Amino acid sequence: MAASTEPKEGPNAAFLIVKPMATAARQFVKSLVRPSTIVYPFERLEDPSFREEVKVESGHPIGVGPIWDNYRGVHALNIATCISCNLCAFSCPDLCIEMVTVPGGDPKHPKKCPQIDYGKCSYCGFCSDACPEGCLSMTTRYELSTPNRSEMIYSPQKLHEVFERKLPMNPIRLERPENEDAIRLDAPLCIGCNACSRDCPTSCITMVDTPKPTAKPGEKLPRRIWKEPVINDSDCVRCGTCISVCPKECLFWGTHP
Amino acid sequence: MGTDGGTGRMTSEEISGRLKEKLPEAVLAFEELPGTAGRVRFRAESALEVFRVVRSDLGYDHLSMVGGIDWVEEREVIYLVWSDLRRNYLLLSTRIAARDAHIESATPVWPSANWHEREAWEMVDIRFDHHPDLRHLLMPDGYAFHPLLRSFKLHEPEELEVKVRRV
Amino acid sequence: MWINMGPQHPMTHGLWNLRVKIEGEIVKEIDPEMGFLHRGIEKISEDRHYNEVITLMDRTCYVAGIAWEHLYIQAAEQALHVTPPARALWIRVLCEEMQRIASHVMWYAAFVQDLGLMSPFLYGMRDRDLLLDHFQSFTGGRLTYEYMRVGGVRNDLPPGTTDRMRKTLDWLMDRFVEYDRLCMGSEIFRKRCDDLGVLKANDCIAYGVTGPMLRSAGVRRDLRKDRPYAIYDQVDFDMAIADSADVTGRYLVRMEEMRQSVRILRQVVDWLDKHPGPVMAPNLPRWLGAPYAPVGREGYLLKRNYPKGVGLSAIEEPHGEANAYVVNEGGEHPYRVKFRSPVYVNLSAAHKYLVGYHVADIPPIMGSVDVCVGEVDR
Amino acid sequence: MTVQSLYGVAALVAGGIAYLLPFLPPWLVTIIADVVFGAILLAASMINTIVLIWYERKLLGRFMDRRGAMHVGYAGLLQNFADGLKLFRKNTYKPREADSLGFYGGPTAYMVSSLVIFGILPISTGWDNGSLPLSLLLALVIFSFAPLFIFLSAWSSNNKYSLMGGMRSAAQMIAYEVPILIAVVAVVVLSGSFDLTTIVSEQRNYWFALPLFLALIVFVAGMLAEMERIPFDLPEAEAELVEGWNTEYGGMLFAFFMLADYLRALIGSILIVLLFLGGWTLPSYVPAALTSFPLAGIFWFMVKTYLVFGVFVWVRASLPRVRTDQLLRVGWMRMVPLALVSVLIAAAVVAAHCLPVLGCVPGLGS
Amino acid sequence: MSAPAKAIEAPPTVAIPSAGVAEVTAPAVPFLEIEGLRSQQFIPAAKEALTSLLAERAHGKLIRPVFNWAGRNSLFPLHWGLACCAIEFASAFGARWDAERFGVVPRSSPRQCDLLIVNGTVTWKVAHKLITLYEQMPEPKWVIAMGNCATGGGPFRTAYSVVPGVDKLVPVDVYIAGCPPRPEALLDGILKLEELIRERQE
Repeated sequence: MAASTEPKEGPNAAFLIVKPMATAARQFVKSLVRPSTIVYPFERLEDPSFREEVKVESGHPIGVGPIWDNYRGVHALNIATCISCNLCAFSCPDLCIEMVTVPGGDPKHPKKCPQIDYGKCSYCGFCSDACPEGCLSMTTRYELSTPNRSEMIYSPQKLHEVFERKLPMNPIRLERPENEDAIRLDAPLCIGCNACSRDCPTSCITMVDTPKPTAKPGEKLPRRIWKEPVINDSDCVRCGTCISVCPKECLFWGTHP
Repeated sequence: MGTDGGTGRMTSEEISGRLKEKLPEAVLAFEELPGTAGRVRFRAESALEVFRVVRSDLGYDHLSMVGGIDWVEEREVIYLVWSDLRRNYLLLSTRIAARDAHIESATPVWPSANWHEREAWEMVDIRFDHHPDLRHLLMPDGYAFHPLLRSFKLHEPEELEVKVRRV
Repeated sequence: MWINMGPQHPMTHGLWNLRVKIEGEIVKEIDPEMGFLHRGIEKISEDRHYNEVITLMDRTCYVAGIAWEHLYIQAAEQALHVTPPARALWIRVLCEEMQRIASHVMWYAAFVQDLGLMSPFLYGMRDRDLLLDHFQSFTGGRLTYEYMRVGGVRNDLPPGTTDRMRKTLDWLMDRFVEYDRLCMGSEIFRKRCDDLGVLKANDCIAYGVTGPMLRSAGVRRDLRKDRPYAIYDQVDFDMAIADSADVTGRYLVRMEEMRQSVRILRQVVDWLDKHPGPVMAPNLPRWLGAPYAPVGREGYLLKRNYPKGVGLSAIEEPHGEANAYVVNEGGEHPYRVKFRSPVYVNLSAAHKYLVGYHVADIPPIMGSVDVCVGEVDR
Repeated sequence: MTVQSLYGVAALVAGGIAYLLPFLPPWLVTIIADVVFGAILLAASMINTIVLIWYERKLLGRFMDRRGAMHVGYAGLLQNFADGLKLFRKNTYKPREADSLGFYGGPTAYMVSSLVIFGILPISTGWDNGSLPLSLLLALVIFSFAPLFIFLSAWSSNNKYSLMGGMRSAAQMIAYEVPILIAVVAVVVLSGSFDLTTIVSEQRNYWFALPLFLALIVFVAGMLAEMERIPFDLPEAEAELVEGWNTEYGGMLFAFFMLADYLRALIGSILIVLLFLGGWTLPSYVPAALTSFPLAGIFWFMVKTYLVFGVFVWVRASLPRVRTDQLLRVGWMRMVPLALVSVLIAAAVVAAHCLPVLGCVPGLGS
Repeated sequence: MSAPAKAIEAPPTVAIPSAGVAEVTAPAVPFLEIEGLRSQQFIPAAKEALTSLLAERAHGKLIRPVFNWAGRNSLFPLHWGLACCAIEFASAFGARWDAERFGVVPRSSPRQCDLLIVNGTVTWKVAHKLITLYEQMPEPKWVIAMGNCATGGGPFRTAYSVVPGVDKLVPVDVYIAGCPPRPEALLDGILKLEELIRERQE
């Protein structure tokens, strides 16, 4: 069952070196026509001319087809559609994303968009996978050298500039799973404080009135606002902001009904 | 996961039976572990006997890895062994008290345990008695900490200060 | 006279130090010094979600990144009681075999350069780039793929990948002939490599040496055959064995492994063409983050009481047998991740196959071991 | 003394000499002419060497399926000038424990000994700087000085790798010098002279490479070892001895080593052309148009030299490096017998010429 | 054989020697046009060249740009592989990208290098060796931090053994982001460094 590892090319010539020299000479003749080098600053692999099938016959193994669409390079951020949900920052394994305030939000709830430190980013693409609105995605741009360390920190505006340059973006976007966990309410704990509804980036939480129970004799009703959040699961992006702002820890992840 | 039908293969029951028979006191338990023949929990004091039996009687002649796990109060040492005869893995594990954790070295039985035990000593602070060369392997000499202990916490480094190169 | 070969030395192919005691040109004693690239990957893994560890796996062994992803993912899935769909398994095998060829070609390039012959380095890097192009076309990375997830793989192959792959495989088979002509057809190469760095079978087993080094000593052990993981029991291939236990034997085993990998890849590509399907397990718990990246507030998992588990996986990595041991204590992060690197063990037996040879033989012998320091130091 | 004043002094001296030339005594004019000739030779050999490096880089690039230097100057022609100028400007460190005399003297002597040979080699008819009766021997003798200087500089730089490289350089010398000399004996037997000019002119009817093919092979292999090129570049084996004997050298001293290496490669190619490939002549039966244009001798000489060097590059692109003991074994067990056989062949050819029946073989001496 | 046949009108300031002129024989240098050098235009031309060369600005305008051009077009990086980026570093010298096109040739000895490409994670264990290597390189020298590990520790910066950024150890001229950067990105960084060297000459 073991494969034969007998040398397929034995040294046949008495004087030694004919085969390797013939091989090198064949390569020499091949590459006289066109070596497989890409003259980089002038030719680029992402150019359309390299988007061909591998040219086995001519001996130039350059390019194996449309390889570039999926490449993970610099991010592009569409500030206009960003909902400040923080999901990118939470999903970053390298903690290179910081949410910074950008103009456009109201003073009470400032709009926050990701600022990415490319000195830390490992280009894993988890953030763009996590982005519920598709506003953060990865382009194929890779030239990022700079003499200044501080220039490697891309502010949201700079990321938006990348977006406006209409670079090719990763085409493969992941679908939302069918049965997704959703946020549920532990109703007896709720005090109706409106924090979740106020901070929800997609405004999918509405506060509805709950009937105030009548107090039994001797029982003291809790001091609370008699409202409860109702979460619209189809609009919810599952960012968990409401859970983190809830003062009573009454929101939690539950399974889909 | 291993396929059956080869010669010289033993089921997990046979292995556990053989172990119990040979080492009635040293072996504490024999558990199922998917992907292996099983997981043998043994008493740390009789480690060397267990190794000898596993190697020569059961035929597990290849030591894959030695690892240490810190369970705060006690530390676990795992030995993953493979038998060319049986074509499966066997996991040996033992627990020792975290205070002055030490166990007999497996190098007399499996020479390949050398570096594994050096690493386990410097990472999880388990001393291996009679180890031929117990010194630092991955960290510099004199490194005082044992990083893979649970009490050793990682933290973000302080902000970089970027020097300007003189022109 | 003691010489330090490393950490900056062309022989090392990485960051380690081989201290050699020589008399004349003969090696008398050696003492490898490791740890110059110790990045604490096992420790950082304890601070990360299960899927986030994958980004570290690519960087653990940078010449065989996706093989290490495969290794970790298998252990993590076992620890988390997740079963991936069949198509994901086949795609993983596709990745691993491509990575095996890429790694071996990289090895070939570096190894022959150690002998003073430079053009194979260029040929090897050129042909490896083709495979990396394929990787880039469906994973999005050249070296660090971040492709596998707990429960499957991130995305399916884009259309046309399999056809392009077939062409590339044909091209590669022609190149393997060329490689052999440059090396096995050269008398100088044979003179340099025959009976060099001999490590006999019993020493291999005693010191835990695995992979092509073990198979070149005539021991028939290949985890893909002996303990078939993923779908290796459904593909047809042979184990590459040599008897000489020397550098030439390792060369021959690796070349044959590349041919066998091409054979596996052809079957895998045919299978993938015929069997479309999901590549991600359904009904994954959300905190596992599939297909989303891991998302969670600290501690929300604690309310959920996820079942504990232990995962152990073993794969035949390009360098040898690798093991991963993942302990799931019900938290969001793995409690402990432990890896066994094949090169680490192969290096620890270095005194067995280096002492007694010339100084000029150190580079080819160490080259034939195929050192990847990233996975040694982790 | 600043750089500017140096320019001034140089220009003044040059102008003055040119002005005074008609009025100088003849011996002085001869000396000046020699110096000028030497300077031109120096410049020519340097430029040739640098072009040779470019040629190797481009050729090696194509052997390796890439392009080689191409962005500095047209097709990278200025690349090596940039390298040289950069090395000229770089600092030169001397390790603290290094021996000053050897550290600085070694590379300089290596360079000078390589340059001196150019004064001996004839280039074309009338370009021979006076034919010396033993110019072949002299060239070979000077050529084989180099391991001494290599060892000197290697030992003085106080580095273990350098020392090992120097030791290897000295040790491998005995492997190749003997076969080279025996191969040369074959040429001498056939041509009847130690004078390179005569050897070339003896090849006017056929090249010595035809009868002495074995000697050519031995000589090429020996020259590869002499120039320390792959497959015999043990002293600077990059894989095990970081950079071999020039590990501690940087800046201009390193440039000396690089230049001298390629000077020696050039000399080796020239020697092969002179001894075996007819030098600047073409066989007498080729059309006259090929040899009658101006500077035809130099043209063909350069073409042959560069082609021979191309073979060296080809070998470098396709063969790995041997080991020291293997080089010794190759030298003594293969090259020496081959060279001896070729001496016998040469003797047989000369004897055949002496026989009255075969006396009509053209071109066999006079 | 031709003696200085033409009478030469010497400048009046130089006295003409009275004897021995006719006996001077030209040396056997067939290709040296001595006659041309003797022309009267030579002296003024040499004077002019002298004055322009002697001028203070000549050094800055002629010499320094030439050396700067040479320095930036022949950057020899140190052949040193640290981690993942070393593989892409090697790819950049492979057939497809071929960094030698720009005159970038790796050398193994730090004495012969002028560019230290830190291509990977720097641990505290190797830090002092990196500094030693940097100090062994002769001036002028440059440092490129390739990849995120060299820039700021990358994904491993929280680890106990990793230097968070090589700029804590040696001065860095160009940072290349990427994990690892593509070979093109490395070439782009080297071209950036060449631009930087050109700017720094003033």
